[in-house]
Amino acid sequence: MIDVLYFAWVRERIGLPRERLETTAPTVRALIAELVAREERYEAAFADLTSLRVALDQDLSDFDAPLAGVREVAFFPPMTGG
Amino acid sequence: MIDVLYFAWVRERIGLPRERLETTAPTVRALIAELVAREERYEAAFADLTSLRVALDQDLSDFDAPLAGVREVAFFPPMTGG
Amino acid sequence: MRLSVQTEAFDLGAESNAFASGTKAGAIVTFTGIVRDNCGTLSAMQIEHYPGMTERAISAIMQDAITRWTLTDALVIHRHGLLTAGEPIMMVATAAPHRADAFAAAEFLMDYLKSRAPFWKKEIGADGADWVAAKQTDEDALSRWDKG
Amino acid sequence: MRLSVQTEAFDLGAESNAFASGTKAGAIVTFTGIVRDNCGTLSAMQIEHYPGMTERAISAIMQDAITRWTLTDALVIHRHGLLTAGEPIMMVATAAPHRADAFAAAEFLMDYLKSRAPFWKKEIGADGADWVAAKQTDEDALSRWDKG
Repeated sequence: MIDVLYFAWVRERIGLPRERLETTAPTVRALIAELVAREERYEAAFADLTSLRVALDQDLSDFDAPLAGVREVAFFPPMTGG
Repeated sequence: MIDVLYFAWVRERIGLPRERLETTAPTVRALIAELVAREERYEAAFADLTSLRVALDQDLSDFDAPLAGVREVAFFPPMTGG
Repeated sequence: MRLSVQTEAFDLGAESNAFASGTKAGAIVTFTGIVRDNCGTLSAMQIEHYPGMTERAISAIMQDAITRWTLTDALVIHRHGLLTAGEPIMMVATAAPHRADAFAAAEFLMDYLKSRAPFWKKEIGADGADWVAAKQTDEDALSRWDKG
Repeated sequence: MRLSVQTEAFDLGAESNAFASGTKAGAIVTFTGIVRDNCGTLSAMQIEHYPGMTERAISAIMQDAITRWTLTDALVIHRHGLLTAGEPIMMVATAAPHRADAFAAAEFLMDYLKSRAPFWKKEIGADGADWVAAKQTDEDALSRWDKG
């Protein structure tokens, strides 16, 4: 089981802030493929990966990172703090 | 007649903050030569020109600048504001 | 060193005085970001963040700043939630024996907060709401701190 | 734009708030210089200045900053007279639509104030008083703003 979090317009497109998933995806990219296959709203959210960022257990990571041992995956657009 | 002002350790060495002088010195450097010839305390103050700055009518200038038309000459060490 | 991620408004003056009185440094730099209403159409700004990661990311950035420069203290306050035009969004303060360190560390913290701390801004205007897009100039500003 | 050369102490927080509330800019940077007592032996600092030239030199520097960067406002407060350790000596504040302008202009103003505004500091300690020597690092800091 893995917690998947969505922020900003990713959250709005998918329509929920977080969900708990059962997955055997070995990488972030494989997890995204699983999600995109599920429903159109995921396809809309993940259409352009260059406009997305991913954090694994609250550390910025990349789409080819392995998911083994990860408890929390978060997807969001580039940050606009400050 | 010209007003000559001294600041910081230049003022302390010469022993007064300002004086009014009659001079025909054509340049700052010539005025300094006149002052140094006058008394030892001026010699002490003007011993090392690289450690001095000069302002003419409140604008930073240099020792070879002409004095024609100048009403106020100020001598002081490099500034240490801020 | 203090970090606060909060919904409450903060008082720039009170925070500046508290920061300055707590330090023996000779140089203090502050940066304050204020909600701008460039076109006169902004009614509010919504700031979303990633609780947990926000604190983690900013703490790491502050630690990094303290190892890069000689600082005696650093402060980051960043708000989230709903803000209106004219309100302070966030502030950074740095204290150092020398001004070059205080300035560089404050700019460094700002560049990282802009592009690496998990905040997202949404501008809410009369005719709709839009997420603020990340800017290339902010990425460029960040890259100048890369260790060679 | 405001310049004050004064003997009176000033309140960093109150000045920061007044400056921030008077501007519509998104980015505000302040620098504050505080009397340091590095060795625990400083009893006071005497700051001498050149009345007339001080205001003239600083106003020119502020005008220069406003033409070099996109600023919406700038503030310089500089004290003279007798100050004790821990007291603010001076502050600079800049307001701009973009943070890079606010930071650069504040650093520029500081570099000029350090080496070109007619102030001289004398440190008064338990065993005597000494004029603070100008530093080569301050001249170097200044030279980076030379127009090519």
